[in-house]
Amino acid sequence: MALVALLVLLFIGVICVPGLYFAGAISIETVNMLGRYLTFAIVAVGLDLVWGYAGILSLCQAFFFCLGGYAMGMYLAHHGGPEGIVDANGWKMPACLYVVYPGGAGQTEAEWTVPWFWKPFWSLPVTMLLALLIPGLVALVIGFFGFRSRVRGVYFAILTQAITVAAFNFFSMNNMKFCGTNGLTRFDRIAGSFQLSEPYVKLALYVITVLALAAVYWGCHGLIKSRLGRVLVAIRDDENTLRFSGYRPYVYKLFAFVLAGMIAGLAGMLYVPQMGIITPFDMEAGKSIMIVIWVAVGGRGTLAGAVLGALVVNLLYNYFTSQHDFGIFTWKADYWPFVLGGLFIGVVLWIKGGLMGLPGQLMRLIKGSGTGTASKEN
Amino acid sequence: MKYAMPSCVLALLLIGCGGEPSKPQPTSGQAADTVKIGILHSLSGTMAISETSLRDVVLMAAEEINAKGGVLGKQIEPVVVDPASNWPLFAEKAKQLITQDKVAVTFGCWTSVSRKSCLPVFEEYNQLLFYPVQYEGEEQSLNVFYTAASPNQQLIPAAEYMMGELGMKKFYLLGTDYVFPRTANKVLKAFLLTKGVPEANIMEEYTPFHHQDYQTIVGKIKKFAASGNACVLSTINGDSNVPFYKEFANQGLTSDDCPIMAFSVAEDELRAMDVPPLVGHLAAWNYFQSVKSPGNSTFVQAFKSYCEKNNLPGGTKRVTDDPIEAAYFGVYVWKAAVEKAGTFDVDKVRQAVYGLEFDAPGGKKQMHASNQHTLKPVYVGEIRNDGQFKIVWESEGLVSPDSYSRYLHTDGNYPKPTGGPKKKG
Amino acid sequence: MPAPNSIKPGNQVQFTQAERTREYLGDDPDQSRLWAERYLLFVKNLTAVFDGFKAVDIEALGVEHNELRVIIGPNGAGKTTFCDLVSGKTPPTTGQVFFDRDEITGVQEVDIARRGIGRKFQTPTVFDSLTTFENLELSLPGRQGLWSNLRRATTPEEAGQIEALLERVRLIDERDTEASQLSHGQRQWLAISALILTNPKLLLVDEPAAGLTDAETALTAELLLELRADHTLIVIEHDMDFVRQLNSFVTVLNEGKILAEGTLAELQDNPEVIKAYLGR
Amino acid sequence: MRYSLAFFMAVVTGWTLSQPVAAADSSVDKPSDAALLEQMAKLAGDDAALRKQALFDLAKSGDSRLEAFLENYRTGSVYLWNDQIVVCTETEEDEDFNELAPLTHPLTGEPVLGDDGKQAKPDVSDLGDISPNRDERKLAAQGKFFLRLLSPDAEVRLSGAKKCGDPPYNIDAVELLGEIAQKDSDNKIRYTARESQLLIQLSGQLPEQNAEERIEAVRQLGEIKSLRALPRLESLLDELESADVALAQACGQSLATIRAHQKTVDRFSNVFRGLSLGSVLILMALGLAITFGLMGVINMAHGELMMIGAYTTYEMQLLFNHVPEAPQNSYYLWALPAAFLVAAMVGMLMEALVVRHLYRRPLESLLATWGIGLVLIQIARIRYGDNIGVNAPDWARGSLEAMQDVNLPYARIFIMGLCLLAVLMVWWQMNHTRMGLHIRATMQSRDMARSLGVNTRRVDRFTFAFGAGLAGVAGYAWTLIGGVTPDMGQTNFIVDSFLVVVVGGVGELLGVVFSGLGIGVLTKLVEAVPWIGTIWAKILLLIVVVIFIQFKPAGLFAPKGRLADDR
Repeated sequence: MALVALLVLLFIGVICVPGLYFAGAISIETVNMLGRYLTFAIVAVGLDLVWGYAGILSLCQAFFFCLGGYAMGMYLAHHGGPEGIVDANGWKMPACLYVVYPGGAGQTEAEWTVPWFWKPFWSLPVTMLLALLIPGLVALVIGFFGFRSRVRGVYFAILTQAITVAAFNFFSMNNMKFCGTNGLTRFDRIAGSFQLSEPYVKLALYVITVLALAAVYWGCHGLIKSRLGRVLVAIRDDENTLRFSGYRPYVYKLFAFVLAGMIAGLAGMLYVPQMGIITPFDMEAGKSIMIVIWVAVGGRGTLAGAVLGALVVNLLYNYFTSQHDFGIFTWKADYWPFVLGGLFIGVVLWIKGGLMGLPGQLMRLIKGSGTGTASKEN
Repeated sequence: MKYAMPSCVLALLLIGCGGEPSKPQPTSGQAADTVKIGILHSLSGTMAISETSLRDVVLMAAEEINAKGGVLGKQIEPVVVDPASNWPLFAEKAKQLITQDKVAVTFGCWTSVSRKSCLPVFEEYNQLLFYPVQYEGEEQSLNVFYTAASPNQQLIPAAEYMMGELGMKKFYLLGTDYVFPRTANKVLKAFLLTKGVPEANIMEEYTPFHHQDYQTIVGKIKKFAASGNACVLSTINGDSNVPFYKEFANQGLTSDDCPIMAFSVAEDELRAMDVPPLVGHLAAWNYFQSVKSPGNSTFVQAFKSYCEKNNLPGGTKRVTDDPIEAAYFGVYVWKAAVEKAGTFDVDKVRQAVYGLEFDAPGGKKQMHASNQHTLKPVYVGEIRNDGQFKIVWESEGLVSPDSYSRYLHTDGNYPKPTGGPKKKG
Repeated sequence: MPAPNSIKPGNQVQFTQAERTREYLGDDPDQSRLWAERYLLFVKNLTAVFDGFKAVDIEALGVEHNELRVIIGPNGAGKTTFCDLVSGKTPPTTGQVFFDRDEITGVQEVDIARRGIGRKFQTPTVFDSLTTFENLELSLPGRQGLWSNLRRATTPEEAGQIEALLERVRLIDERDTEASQLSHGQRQWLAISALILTNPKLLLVDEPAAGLTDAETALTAELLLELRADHTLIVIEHDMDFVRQLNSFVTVLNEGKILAEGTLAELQDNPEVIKAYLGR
Repeated sequence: MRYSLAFFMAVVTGWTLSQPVAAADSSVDKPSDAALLEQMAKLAGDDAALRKQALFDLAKSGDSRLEAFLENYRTGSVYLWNDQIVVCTETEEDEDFNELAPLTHPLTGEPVLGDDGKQAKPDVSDLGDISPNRDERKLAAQGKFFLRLLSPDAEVRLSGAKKCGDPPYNIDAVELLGEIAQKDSDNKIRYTARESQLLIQLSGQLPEQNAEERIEAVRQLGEIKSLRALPRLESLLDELESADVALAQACGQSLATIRAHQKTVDRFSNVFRGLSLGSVLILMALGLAITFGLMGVINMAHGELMMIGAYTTYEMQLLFNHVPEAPQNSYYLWALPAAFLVAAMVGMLMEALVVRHLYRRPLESLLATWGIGLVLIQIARIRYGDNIGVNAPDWARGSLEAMQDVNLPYARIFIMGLCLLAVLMVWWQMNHTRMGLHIRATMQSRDMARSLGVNTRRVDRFTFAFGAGLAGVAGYAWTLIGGVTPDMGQTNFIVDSFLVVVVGGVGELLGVVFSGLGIGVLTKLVEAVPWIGTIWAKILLLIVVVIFIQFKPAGLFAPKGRLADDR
């Protein structure tokens, strides 16, 4: 089943979509957009691992995503934008940093220097490593303290949300030299001389994303099918009992949480070169909730559901935020909340197990035994 | 009946997946007798508060132009999208407008970050964006025309007014912590220092986005203003303004005690406020609804009746303000440039815009000959009881825009403009 | 004083409550050490207070190696709380718990479990989303660490061990059924099986017969008696028939205190016990 | 002439001339209207000195109608028309786009009649421009404040008393201020007038003022603990350095007194601000404590229910036709039950259509209620747009001076009271009514309650509606201090509300009260530290909350004992 899903993903992702592109049926921007949505799918898979399987509702996945994204963004900002701007020490000044440089009034440009924490992100391998390590490390710290003191359920959700809000405020500050609210932008090329605006680079990034998603998917699948996966499910079902069986649930939770954090970092790292900008708003409180919603819509506790949910919700969001003329009536762009809001309500009320539960639901409907499926009347 | 809702949801899903958003448009936007223009303003989310009015006024301008025969004989067909105050979505929608809808030009954005987000798209495809909101400057892209103020067209005159006319000696620079206030205050501080205001008389304070509790800050301002010659230069953004002004009035401070000069509060924002306690506070803009000029009252009336006719919220109570005017005349600038160039070709239109003189609702204005910005008059207005501004000062003639502030780049080295025609194929 | 290793199953020297208390409460460290060797589990001065309410107040209680101890008592007598205190779920307000020669007061429940105290809860706690087999997989001894779970799948020997146990508790047909689909009795057995599989030194079994049919109850009793051969058990029970089947030394708790101890036959004539059970 | 030209000279150019100032006795001989108009006419003259003289005379006339005139003059709305001084504040446009100026009388403000007996509306170009130069504008402003001293309206008088003592100092007002400081019926005005008088003396701009008098002023300012004197004394001390030892010493002493007073004021204000923020937080969280804490529904639409309360208040304002010019203050009282009921009704609908299916699936309630929130926001946006203003009732404007220099805004006091009331109501509802008993029973064990004959469906619906109604009340109160936008819930409330409830301990009313107050007071105390500021205060507070949850993983008032794991 999972293998089938993986093959479908690879078939559509690596063969169909590029095929359609080369056949001229879809534009490179569509491919690029799909690439971005697939990075969302990667985060969703990570969240599904911790939430769907281990039952940890984390509201800081968007933060981890941004950590990976910022790492990549700093690399790209280093190598993009107008050339020739260097700081007093001869280090190349990233354009976005130059524009919002928070030097005090009267300070001359000669005093504007690239901060030390930007410098490791000059090299791509180091950046890629850090884009995984930093979210992992942050997740480790959050998880260590959170799980040790047995913060659970909604409490953990609120704790992580508080951290995300704090991080948002932190990254928004000009003084922190992360380019403030304008974020990192003005990217140009990646890995030496590949121009990000070139179609073949976009296509390559897309294919890399598909492969990364496939790898993450397969890795998580393997994990879930292993004994460890069953321990995670047991933690979700009843953490206490597990503890009386001699397990230390926090070790497992920590493992899953750090892994999910790194997966989110990977997604962010792949997202930024395809998007062209990363801002603190990508880690607003609402964004993390959206990730939870993708998973829930697709079907919590199924990895394929996470992928599906992320894609469906984002495609719908993209589609309905434009104006459409259907002949009979004109769809106005600002009516999109009705569709998405309706979708969220509908999935919860009528489709048990999200979109992944839909086929089963339909089967039951056809068989005629599907009355009162999801909603237990009180 | 029982399955009506699930099937509706299913149907929606099918529409969503079936109508693959990026399938190529068979017909080009400039076919036959219409020309498409993109409108890229948030209609939902936090920025909708400001941006919906801009969509309305651009649609109105398009309607007016169509009624008079269109541009180069073509009717304008506006394409409205909703980037939903979501910055990445701005870039996405910009791509969609350019590559799918093949618009000839785009009008849009409010926040700097939204502009920064879609700027690479406009540069990559060498398309034009008309940006109608005052911002922090420090940018000059050949693919953007900035129809609102650069910092020297708003901040400096306002600070001069506070020092000269009102004899203020102490300045409380208060803003929301994002790039415009930070840069604006940097410019202001540099300016004030050159004018001999001692550093101790300048306070700088920032609040997070959507900050709502201004008790402590107003308390600080009260202390600061006890000397009787202090003012606030406010770059507070969006929904934080209401609680700030309310708290200011409630703690017993008036414009006599400590006037607030705002750079982000215009008539439209005043509609959301309890105005009587605010009378006498100030704002600096390049246009007020109360500006006396030949075209203004027609414009104001037209906007009100447009809102009424289209059942937009507010109806005839709607007001015009600086960004609304800038968004409105942006459409006309584009039209004039297209007609001057005789083509929709972006590179030719761009050349035609340079130095273009035109009549805006607020009077005669001119596009800068090279730096993408607009020459505009500067006004200082005092809030009146009816939510309008009484103009108490105006610049002599048009003020020329600086894309890069001379107060920040003391060595006079400005970066080169970005974007523009593609060098290769 | 008999040497600890001379103690054989079924060869316990039963003390009266008064004797026990006197012996334990001495503060002599040597004495304590000796008692720790004699008893697998003993507690002294143990209290648990919730919002001023004393749920448990036991001066002293000891369970010897390979003993099967039954604790009975009316509702709210503190039986389950006693289990909580021993298994580390709730930290005691005062007092000490010794297990297998070491003090385990304040030790985390995981570590207590790893030292060899297994526990079955009052309501059978099984992992609903896992199958019967998977539930038991988690209880395999020595497989609680993260690495051992990551590195190795369940070995065929381990699987065989599980299947043998399933056979014995008549759950083999439900091997791949999700636990949420099992009947109440099956869940009880699954929980007991999981407990057995971990092979602990001391089993705390909280109401194993609740909700079982007579036949199932009998099997459970049989199972527990079998376990007595190489484990120590504390069984908390309500069902007097079941207690009778176990035929073991009984402690009666009431209002958190030890009311009486002895064989069931002795206790049935104890007026205080009768009062506690009936006089409510 | 009882006043001298020195007034302007002092104001405009600093002190040069000197002349003793006669006692201000304004009420005796007010100049006639004709005399005033004559003075006004001089403003159109060419002689700058005469114009100043005229302005000066007008200011000294003591006629409070002139305040409006001077303001119009200052902002350039005064014109010469047919040798007559007229005022035109707003021009009109006729069909031919001619700009016409409806004229009003400079003193009375009544329309100036033209030949046809209607209000004269000459073309703008026919008006003679007499707009003032910068010095004259300043002088007009000064004159305006001086006139205010003579106003019958206490508030206007107060503002005049205050402004006369601010730079550029209105030295000619010293005598009049002294008189007001003695005689005025209003305590506050007397204090302010005295303060201003002393401040003018302190400024050193008074003619013929000896050093002792200045020292005396410094001493007295310390005595009355004048906060307005604080920055001026500080800068004076800086200027003096070691020039004038006696004055510097006096300054030092007064500064010490005033700073001590400032400290008290700060401490008191900070605590009040904290309590006030705390009550806002409690109000925000109270409804959520019921829908989430008690019922376990992760109600992401909680903020939108508050939004509905706020919009209901707006609707009530429209219904009662309340506008600042013609206040209908009672609307605000009626809006309270309205906000509660409307929000409760929306809550009831939510419960009946969606939430009731989700009691056993709390995490999915997050998804559904987020969807409901999205829909509610966009409905409000399409119906109302983003920019609507709720005008506070008159009694919620301004502030109460609880002690010298400590101003407690009425709006905040009202909200604190409302918060107290709401908490008491919830407590009563939960603990002293039959419904409350049923609610508690249902929430603890739905099945058990049902078997005891409780109609749990009804209880659920009621409970959810009650929580929603409380959210509506919070939104209603919010209109006094904050803005009303469709997405106010998502941007401002939802994170904070959950934070308060979770820190307090889910399901504990008392916990919400304590955590709300705790977070409020802590925020304000941290914010007040000069080197921290608002943003770091917010970040620090979140960190404190995170650490707090470390030590109290189940909140302030966590359930204990065996119950603890049931959640």
